[in-house]
Amino acid sequence: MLDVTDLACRRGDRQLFRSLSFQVPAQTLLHVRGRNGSGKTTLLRALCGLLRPDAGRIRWKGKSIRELAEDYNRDLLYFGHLNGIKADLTGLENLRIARTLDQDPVGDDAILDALARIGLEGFEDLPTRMLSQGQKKRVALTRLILSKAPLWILDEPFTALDVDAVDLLQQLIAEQVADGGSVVLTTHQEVPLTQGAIQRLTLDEADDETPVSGDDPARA
Amino acid sequence: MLDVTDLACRRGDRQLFRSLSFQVPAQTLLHVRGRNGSGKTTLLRALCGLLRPDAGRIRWKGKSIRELAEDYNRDLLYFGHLNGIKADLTGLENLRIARTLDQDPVGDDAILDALARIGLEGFEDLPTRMLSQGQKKRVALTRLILSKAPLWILDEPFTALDVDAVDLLQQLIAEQVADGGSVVLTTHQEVPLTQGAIQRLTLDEADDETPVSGDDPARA
Amino acid sequence: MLSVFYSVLARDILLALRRRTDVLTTLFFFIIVISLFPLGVGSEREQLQALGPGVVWVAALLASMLALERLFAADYDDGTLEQLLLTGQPLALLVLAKVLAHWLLTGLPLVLIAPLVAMQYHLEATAVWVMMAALAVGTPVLSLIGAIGAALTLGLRGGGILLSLLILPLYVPVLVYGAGAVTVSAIEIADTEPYFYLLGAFLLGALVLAPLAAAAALRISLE
Amino acid sequence: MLSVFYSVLARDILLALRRRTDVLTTLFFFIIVISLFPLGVGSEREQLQALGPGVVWVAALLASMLALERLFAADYDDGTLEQLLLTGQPLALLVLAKVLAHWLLTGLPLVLIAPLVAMQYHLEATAVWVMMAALAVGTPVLSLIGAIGAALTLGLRGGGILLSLLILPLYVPVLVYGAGAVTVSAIEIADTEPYFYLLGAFLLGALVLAPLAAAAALRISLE
Amino acid sequence: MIDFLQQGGYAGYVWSAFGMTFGLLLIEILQLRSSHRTTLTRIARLVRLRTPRRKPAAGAGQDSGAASAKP
Amino acid sequence: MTINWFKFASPAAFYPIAGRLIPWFGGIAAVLVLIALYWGFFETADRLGGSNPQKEYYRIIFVHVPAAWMSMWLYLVLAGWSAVGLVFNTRLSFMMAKAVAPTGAIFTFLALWTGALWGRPSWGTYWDWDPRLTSELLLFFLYIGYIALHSAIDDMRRADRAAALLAIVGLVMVPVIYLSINCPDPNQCAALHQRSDPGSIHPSILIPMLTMTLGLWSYSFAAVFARLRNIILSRESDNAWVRDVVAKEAV
Ligand code: HEM
Ligand SMILES: Nc1ncnc2c1ncn2[C@@H]1O[C@H](COP(=O)(O)OP(=O)(O)OP(=O)(O)O)[C@@H](O)[C@H]1O
Ligand SMILES: Nc1ncnc2c1ncn2[C@@H]1O[C@H](COP(=O)(O)OP(=O)(O)OP(=O)(O)O)[C@@H](O)[C@H]1O
Ligand SMILES: [Mg+2]
Ligand SMILES: [Mg+2]
Repeated sequence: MLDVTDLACRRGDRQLFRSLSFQVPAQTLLHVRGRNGSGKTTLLRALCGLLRPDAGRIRWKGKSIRELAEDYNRDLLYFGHLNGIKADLTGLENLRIARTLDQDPVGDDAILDALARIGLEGFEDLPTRMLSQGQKKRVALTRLILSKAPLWILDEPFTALDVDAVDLLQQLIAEQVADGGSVVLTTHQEVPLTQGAIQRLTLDEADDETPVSGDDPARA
Repeated sequence: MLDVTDLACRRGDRQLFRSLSFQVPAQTLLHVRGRNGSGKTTLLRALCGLLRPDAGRIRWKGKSIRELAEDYNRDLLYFGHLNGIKADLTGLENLRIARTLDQDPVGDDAILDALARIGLEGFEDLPTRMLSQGQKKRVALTRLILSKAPLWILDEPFTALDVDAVDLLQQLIAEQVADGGSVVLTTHQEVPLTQGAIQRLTLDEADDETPVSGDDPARA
Repeated sequence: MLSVFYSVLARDILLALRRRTDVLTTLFFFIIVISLFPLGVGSEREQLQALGPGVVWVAALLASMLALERLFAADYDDGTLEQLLLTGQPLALLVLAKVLAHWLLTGLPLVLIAPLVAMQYHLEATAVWVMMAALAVGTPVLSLIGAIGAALTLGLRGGGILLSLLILPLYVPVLVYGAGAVTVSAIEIADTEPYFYLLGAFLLGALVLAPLAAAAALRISLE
Repeated sequence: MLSVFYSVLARDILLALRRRTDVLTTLFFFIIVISLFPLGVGSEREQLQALGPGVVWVAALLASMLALERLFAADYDDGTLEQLLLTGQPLALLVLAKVLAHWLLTGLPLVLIAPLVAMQYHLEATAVWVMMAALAVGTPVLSLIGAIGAALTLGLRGGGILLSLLILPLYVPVLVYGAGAVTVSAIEIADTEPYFYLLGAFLLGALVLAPLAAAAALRISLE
Repeated sequence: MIDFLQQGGYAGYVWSAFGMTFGLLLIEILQLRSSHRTTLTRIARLVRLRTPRRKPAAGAGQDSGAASAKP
Repeated sequence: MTINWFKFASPAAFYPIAGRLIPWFGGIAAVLVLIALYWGFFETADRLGGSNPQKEYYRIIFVHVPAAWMSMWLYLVLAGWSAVGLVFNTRLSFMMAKAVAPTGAIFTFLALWTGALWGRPSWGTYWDWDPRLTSELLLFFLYIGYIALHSAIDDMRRADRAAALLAIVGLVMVPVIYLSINCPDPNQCAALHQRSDPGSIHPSILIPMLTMTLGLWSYSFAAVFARLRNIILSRESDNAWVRDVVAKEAV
């Protein structure tokens, strides 16, 4: 369970948000929304610990993520604007390494199955450099299939994907939530969820004075 | 009017499409569709002359684009997966240079107006490096507002944009078509068009033997 | 035509001034490489005098080559190069503008700083003048030839070092005559003219051919 | 822990082998830089002998530095570095693995090729052995120190040349003692020991401190 | 014979020159042969992989392929 | 030779032709090399007198000079096919250029290696910055540059064209490079000119040397064709005719 109190971030000389407090319990999806440039990516990177916020605390299972450091990272799967795959390695190799680094190696069969599920059958042996925009994204998303991390933080995971892949990804997110995990994601699309709770958080820079809107939980 | 006959392209050792023939007359939008990796980007780059197809001819106003060379480029506006803006320059500077290179310089006022229209008021003087993903895309899209090119080739222009920006872009495309221009675009979304013709072209790699499907024009 | 040439030139200079450190860094690299040698070789006056011209030229070669790596790469990464290719202008002209901007920002400073580093090697005043003149004629050739290599290695992993592999052998003539002119000037004066004729001929040849070759290379690399 | 170390090591070596030329390119860069000097300086035997150790070391410095530029940059550009930071492993360990892979691929070949290039400078057999030993101890220090610079300049435009500015001054001690050992060995034998003690001390110090510093630098650069 | 092998005391130079020459050429020949064989087997494997894969791919592709049904 | 190469410009047509030619060239090469070796070792004097006395080590000439000549000739071939490829956009020319490069690099290396081994007894040093040696070294770098660039790019078409352009740029530069190191001081260029006309060499040396050159030339044909066949196979692997070939040859 992720617990954020009084978070504030500024980039350049703009205050993006402040006094932001919310919680993401298990079995919950937090959908962060907002216009382009409202600070979604900034918030997500702060939640991962990649960016140090100006104020506020972020706690995971009751402990500050700064203190948890590597222990927090083990519980976390972050998916950013960049895919995080090596263009010179094949999809299979990329995923094999990703699993080893998470200290949870799985067999090649499991990886191949996952790649097939995401629609990359026949492309497992190509360096990812040779894949199209959307196929690269799919390779990166295969990490979601293999992951056991309880917390997923996904920054616009739907871009560049075709309709099939979008469906599959929505399904994966729903499974993660159903299995007791938490997901924080940004997207400009809607995310249907059949089980568990969707919270929405809207970052709105329009009025500078009032604190940014809080959570409005909504059962799906 | 863009006229494509018998086009064939292969990347790596896969034949992406062949015997592809279609035309894009004035006042027409061609929506290229297909799964991830079906060759949409490849086709668009070939149409721009950036990539030499394996076979087939591409003609613009009756002449081969290879022969027209720079004259064709002047009639063309291409918008690829990359934004094509310099991160170290401000939006204003970026657009000023783009206009000069197209040998059609416009005053700063016109550029500022265009930037305001696309929702970047207040951000004109920031190096684009300091903008969010979606804001960068918007800077690049401002070129569409300023452009007089009769042919637009747009590769997934809708990604990373929020709802407002998507609306605006759809409107720009509609205007271009209404004004007698042609647009070729790929996207996984639908493109409503109030005037002019939408053609759809689906690239489908499934069956290797039969030539890729032709055009199925459809009035909107 | 000229407005486009000028616009690309202005753009590249503006970009460099946005990141002023870049310009200084090439300069410092040049100075540091030159200063490293006496540390590795020892500091006997005569030996240093004999080494001076060669070392300065090799350092100029390396500095120019290092800076070249970014000549097109930055534009390639952010997609502006694609846009340049599609501008409806002769690409060779745009390349020439970019190379000129590049030389003004990295080559020219080397020429101007040369007297300072020459001091470290106890070179005579005449030798210093000859060196500056030789650098002024030679470094544009380096930039022009290098542009071809930069265009060919665009977007390749380990591009920087591959570039040097391709380009350094081609730099040899400039190195030989550039350093030769300075060495000769130290012995007997007035005989450096043939060197300058040759360097000048290289410059002319490179001015005509290199932009065309680099433009062709760019088209190939972007395919 | 060790499995992760090993996995990163294997990954980087695999990546390099995917592009086998990369490894060779560093090597050839080294050879070319060394071959350029006689062309600029002239080819008198004694002068070359005096020059040899210095040139070899400066070339090793440059080769190592150039290759270092890509040490983290490639991972940064494609987002895998972000993922490495979030792996739940001590970052310094991962850095050490990356540096080790880097040295095996770029430093070690230099050590092995050294005799060949020494020939071009007419060095004696003992001097060649001393040079190989000195390179074997010295080049890992270069890689380790360079890693800090590479981490600091990550994602900066003109990173390559800024890196050299930061790093080359730090390389000076290695250069001085490395080249010194070779020069001394040519004069009177058996006196090279102190040089090696010092180089060894540098290596130990760098092994302990550099990964920590580089890890900290990475966190800063990614913020 | 010994005389011949010694080449007037320059055996080292002469034989390493000739040895390297014909050794390298031999290596090139062997390398060309083996790469011819590996190319053949690789392509043979590719062909074999492609032909039977058609069937299962069509079958397995049914569920994922149905979603992307042709218009 | 007025063969219309365009007729054979299709890889599919050239593959079997090359296959039939290889044994011939290989056989001729073997015969010529053996003759040259026999002649060189048993039918020539052990010592050379004259203005430039040499002992047995001069026999290195029988591999050194042919290797040096082949290295230069093959670079011309490489650049030539590259130019043809760029101008006419024929796939086979690029493959030809690519096939030539490794053999050329090997001969260049051999010229350097044998030259060094000759230099030690003759000049007392393995290496000197003599213009000829230096230009041979630079030629080696050009070959390596071509190969490195080609293999650094994995899009075949881009690799072919980029490397071809590099080869042509190198060809333009070679005379300039040669001029500059052959006469580093333009004031007294003529004085430094090297004497080297084959006519001054005794026939009993010249003949095996030329025989060896022909042998290695023939060998180059065989090696280049063999490599070309491999390249054709792997590049055309999804064509029907390749499958037939594979089915036949891979028994
Ligand atoms: C461009 C490449 C080269 C060519 C065409 C070439 C050609 C020749 C020829 C024709 C000779 C016969 C003697 C003469 O005419 O002087 C010769 C001699 C010789 N070459 Fe080369 N060579 C080349 C490169 C090299 C290299 C790279 C080396 C050494 C590393 C070398 C070392 C020698 C030596 C030591 C001799 C004997 C000279 C003497 O003592 O008379 N050559 N070469
Ligand atoms: N540089 C390359 N080298 C080899 N093959 C490539 C290269 N780039 C793309 N391909 C192949 O070409 C095919 C088509 O790629 P392309 O980028 O045109 O697809 P796309 O339709 O734009 O897909 P997306 O919707 O994911 O953007 C892909 O299957 C990919 O495997
Ligand atoms: N490196 C930076 N330096 C300074 N300001 C920055 C930087 N990166 C982003 N910003 C500013 O921070 C704001 C928020 O950026 P962020 O990337 O978080 O937006 P976002 O909500 O993710 O937008 P998008 O939907 O476009 O991805 C932007 O307005 C931008 O101006
Ligand atoms: Mg964002
Ligand atoms: Mg695409």
